[in-house]
Amino acid sequence: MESNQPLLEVEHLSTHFFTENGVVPSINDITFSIAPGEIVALVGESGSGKSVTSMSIMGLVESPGKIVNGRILFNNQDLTALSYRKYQKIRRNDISMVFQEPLTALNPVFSIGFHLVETIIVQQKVSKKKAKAIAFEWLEKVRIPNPKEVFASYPHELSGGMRQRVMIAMALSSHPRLLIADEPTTALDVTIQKQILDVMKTLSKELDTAILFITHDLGVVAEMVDRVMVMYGGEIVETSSVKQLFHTPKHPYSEGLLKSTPKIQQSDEKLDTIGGAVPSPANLPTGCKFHPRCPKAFDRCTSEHPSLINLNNENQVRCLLYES
Amino acid sequence: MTAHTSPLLEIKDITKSFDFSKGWMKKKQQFLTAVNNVSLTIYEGETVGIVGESGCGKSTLANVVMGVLPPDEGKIMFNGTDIFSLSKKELKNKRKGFQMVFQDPSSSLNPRMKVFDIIAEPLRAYKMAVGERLIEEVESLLTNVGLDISYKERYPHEFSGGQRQRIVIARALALKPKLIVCDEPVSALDVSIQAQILNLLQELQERYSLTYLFIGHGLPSVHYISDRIAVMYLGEIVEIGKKDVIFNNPAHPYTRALLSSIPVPDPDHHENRPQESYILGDMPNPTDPPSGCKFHTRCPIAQDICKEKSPAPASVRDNQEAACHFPIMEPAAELSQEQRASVY
Amino acid sequence: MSSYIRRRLIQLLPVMFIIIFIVYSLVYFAGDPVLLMLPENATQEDIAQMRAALNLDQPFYIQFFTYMSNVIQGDFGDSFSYNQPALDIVLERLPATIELGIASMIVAVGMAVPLGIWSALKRNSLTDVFITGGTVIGQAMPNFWLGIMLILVFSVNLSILPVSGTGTYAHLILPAITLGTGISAQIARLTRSSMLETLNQDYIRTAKSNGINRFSIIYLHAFRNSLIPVVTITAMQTNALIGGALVTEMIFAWPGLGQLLIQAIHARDMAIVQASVFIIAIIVILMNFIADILYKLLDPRIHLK
Amino acid sequence: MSIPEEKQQQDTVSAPPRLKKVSSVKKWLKLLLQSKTGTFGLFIVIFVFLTAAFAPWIAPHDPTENNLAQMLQPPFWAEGGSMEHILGTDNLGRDMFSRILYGAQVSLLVGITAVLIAGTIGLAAGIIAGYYGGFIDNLIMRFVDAFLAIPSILLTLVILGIVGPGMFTLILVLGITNWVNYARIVRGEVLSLKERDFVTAASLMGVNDRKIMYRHLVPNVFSSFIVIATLSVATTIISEAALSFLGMGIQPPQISWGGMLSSGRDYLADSWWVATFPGLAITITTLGIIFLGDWLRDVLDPKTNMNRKGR
Repeated sequence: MESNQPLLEVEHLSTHFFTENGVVPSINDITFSIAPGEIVALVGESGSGKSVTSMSIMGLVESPGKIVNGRILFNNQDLTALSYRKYQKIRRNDISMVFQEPLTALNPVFSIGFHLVETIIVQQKVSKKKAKAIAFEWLEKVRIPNPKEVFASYPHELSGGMRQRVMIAMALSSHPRLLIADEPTTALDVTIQKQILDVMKTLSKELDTAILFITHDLGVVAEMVDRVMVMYGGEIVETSSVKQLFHTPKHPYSEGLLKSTPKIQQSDEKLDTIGGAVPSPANLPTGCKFHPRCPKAFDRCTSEHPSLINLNNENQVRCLLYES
Repeated sequence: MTAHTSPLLEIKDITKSFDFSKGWMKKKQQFLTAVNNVSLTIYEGETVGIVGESGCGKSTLANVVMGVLPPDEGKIMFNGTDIFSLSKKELKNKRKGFQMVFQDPSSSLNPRMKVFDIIAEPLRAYKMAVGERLIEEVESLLTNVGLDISYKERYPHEFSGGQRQRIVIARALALKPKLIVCDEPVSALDVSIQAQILNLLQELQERYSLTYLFIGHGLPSVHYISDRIAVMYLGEIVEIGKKDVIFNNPAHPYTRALLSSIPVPDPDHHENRPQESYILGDMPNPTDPPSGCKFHTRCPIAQDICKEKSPAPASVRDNQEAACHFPIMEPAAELSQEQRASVY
Repeated sequence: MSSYIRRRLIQLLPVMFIIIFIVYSLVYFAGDPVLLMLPENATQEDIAQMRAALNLDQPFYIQFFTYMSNVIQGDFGDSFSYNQPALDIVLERLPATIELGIASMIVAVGMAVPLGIWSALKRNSLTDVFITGGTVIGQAMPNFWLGIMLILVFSVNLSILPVSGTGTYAHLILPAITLGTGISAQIARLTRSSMLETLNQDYIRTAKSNGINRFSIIYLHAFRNSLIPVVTITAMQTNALIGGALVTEMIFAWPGLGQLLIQAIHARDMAIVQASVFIIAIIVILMNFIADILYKLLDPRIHLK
Repeated sequence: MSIPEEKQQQDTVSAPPRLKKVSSVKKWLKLLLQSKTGTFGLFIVIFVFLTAAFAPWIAPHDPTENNLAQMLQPPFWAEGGSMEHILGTDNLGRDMFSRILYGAQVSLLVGITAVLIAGTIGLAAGIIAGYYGGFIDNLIMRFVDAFLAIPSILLTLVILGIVGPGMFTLILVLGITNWVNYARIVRGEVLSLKERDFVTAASLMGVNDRKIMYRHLVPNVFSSFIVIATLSVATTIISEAALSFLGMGIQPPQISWGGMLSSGRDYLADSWWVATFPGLAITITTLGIIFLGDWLRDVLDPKTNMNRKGR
């Protein structure tokens, strides 16, 4: 954490999908970095490109998708240039992922124990017996109350929260440097969400694992992370510390998103809304991607594409309003 | 908000179980009691929110209220009439008065029908308008939910989720109902779209003096739209009251835990907030619910009696009832350190 | 599990009832068998006596229930052309058909599963195009034509395999290929699509993201899952297999049930027709039943039901 | 193909400015031309249709005319063949080419009409069973099970053996014995449609059962239905040929490919063409239909079609 060397640096990353109906530019010119041990959120609505970003980092973008531009530096090693085999090594040891829907993310015909042991064996090259011991250790670490029972269960026999704990155990058992969590609690109830977030936070600190936390829920962001990147229409429109974002959002989209989230304190007054609809990545507007919905848009926004402007060290915004 | 005059909908002691019995001649009896002895009265012009986690029976309750599922016990009185005592034809007539908005707008619209036909369908079924009148009626409904009248010639797939939900709402309004049951109407939508739909529902309520039964799991949105809130846990209403009372002074430990679990979109809040109570563990298996108070397995303040005796709903304060042997009387903010520790 | 089997067996009772009903009505409406059974110079009296003896003067439902109770006791009546109980003749021919069926299934699965997996893994490549194209042609070809063409090439022109008959394994080759090809095409296509679908699942993504190597992903995770529909469909092809066996047996003069049945239809020997249809139905039902059980065994999600 | 983001919520489709009014024929044609096999299939099917329709004008000879002087002549490229009979002649000296042209009429007529009968019965049974459920469903499904247990070609064969062969009976019997597949698949679709909220919504809005089935269920099962129906034309043509081959289908002097094949069998040793060409005609026709059906499945299947992607 002390070293200034970032763990992950994404530079000008663009991933496009070449479908039968034309090219879908899912993400465009994404640049950001994550320091060791840091928890960073990637916030956006559906179609904003946040999942494609995570899949690109994992090297799991599949045909017809393709990384068309940019570099992904992990420990100064460019991941986009790696062979499948070398990527597998990175995925085994250094980067892990937790998915949104833990039911479909686990193979229905194998038991939880099989999943854990298989993963631990390939990751740590240990004997089956040792792997089993490690598996139990991890089931306890993710606070599963009855590890023996869970170990022998099949995925469909567990509750959503339990399954997600198992996923986390599988992802963290190799002590990865980076964990990508793609909406890990969206499918869960709030009381369970709280528990899962807690487990993730505690374990990340314990293992000094950085987390890229992908979500659409601003509440979760405020609770979990130090730094936020807001995505819209396949681009990062604002990067900021959590506090700054919540107190003084710069981009009109971030501002709108914050205001349209119902809070319990405010009562009967009307919610502010962002008009219009979330654009489909296949059908993005010209100029600033947000201009059709932006209350502050002016002439230039329709044609001119804003670049990411550095406001200060930790605050960047992609908006023509902040051009000096 | 209009004064709460007369009851519009009375849910009386509703119990609904599903049979999951196994084995030869159903040797192993197994029932899932989705809704257990629930009573709730909704007055004209108000919005009652029902919150609870998945599997708490809120959607089953909505289906019973709509007359889709017959209850095992209890009555649903709409405007003083028991809807399950009506004949099929009478029920059809009565149903003009209460309609439903579903969770997933892409599943509640027939992909093969144009928007016009979708909205016109109830009007045609009740022969309420034909020809020119029908067109006018549909167009005015579209305008009312904030859609352009030219959209009527399109198919549902041409719309975004928010717009589809507007079409669903327009269809529900077509029969000029008094009550609309909203079953998680915003949970399938994007964050920035949810607010639009919540505002629309509120506007329509004022304009047509509608009554809503609003079911949701997103607590902030339920809080935003409701006047009163009922909290459900494993098929029972554990607490009900005015929304601010429920949110500021929850008396049932489950409500309290639920509230403290909501992620608050405010980073300062997390710094200042003491480590508040939240419940450990999972929801028990609903086919084998705990004895006594169903929450006792996860309750931080449970005592022996909770395992044996099921608590009856009792008034805690004005406009607040809780089903708990040991309701917490102190406002959440005033809990002493020590009490907080015990709650945890 | 055992309760599931019991429940399924009970569900089969009405199905068996309907099958017996169909089998019986066919013959009822076929008209009076008595004239066929008696010599041409029989008197009216003889006919009436015979009819009474066979219960043919009773109303339909009584005849039907008599027939059903006989069937339950394994009595399908006597075949007039063989002068033996029909069931005995049918059971005598059954092993030959089963032998052909098993050989065809081995041919079918042996070709289909590897080809299906191969084309799924090489999706959109030239290999895939060839295999997929081949399976479509296999589906389009009528098997009786394929059989004749095989005879033309291997027996008539090359003279390496016998034209027809039984006895050696060589006799089995052509009929098995004939019958297996169409079924193999179906199974190969299903294997391919099932494999492709599985490879697209979230859990494959999880396995990749955990660094599991490609071999295990394909042969442990994907194959195990895509096997479930393949096994079911394979067992359910029994119906098609027996349908195809009718024709194949005729072409290759294979002395099985199919050949017997077609001869019986031509001779209007209804007792044999009824017994064969009934036995075939039982075999198909049995195979589907086994498919069902296998399905449950392979997919742990179903255990609970 | 999958775009991960798209999976989570289906709300990304923003309403585009009114879609350009493309005539649907043009749209379909464009979709068809994108698929090579689809185009190929359509080409074959149209070709066979034209052949059948114009057989009297194209055929160089009367297909039923015996000419024992010219029996078993090989096709023109083989030794002893002539352009007079480009595909040779059969055992009665009839022109193979003309007979194959006429045979297309029977195949298509039997294939399509039998599928229409079977499809209508199956669609109705499937919708009723799926929508009403309970006892009716149970009853229909037990009939489906029973029919599934008896291979349809066997049942057809037995019935034809009893009532006697002939084209009209053949069509009717093939229609009656093949309904189960439609019923099963349509029922399955209806069961999942019933879970969709729009069906519940319609009944809450007072739409009666008949209209729910007619307006909400039929249009939504129709795409799968049309796919099975198309593919069934191919299997029905094969069944017809098989039955005629066994002597229980189309009877001479009516011409059918299956019957031609059957008579060719006896001359296999020295006149290979008599059995080869009718089989080739069947294979090519069914191949075209299967290609067309597969293409329809790809276009209409909700799984591959973004527009109708349900949850």
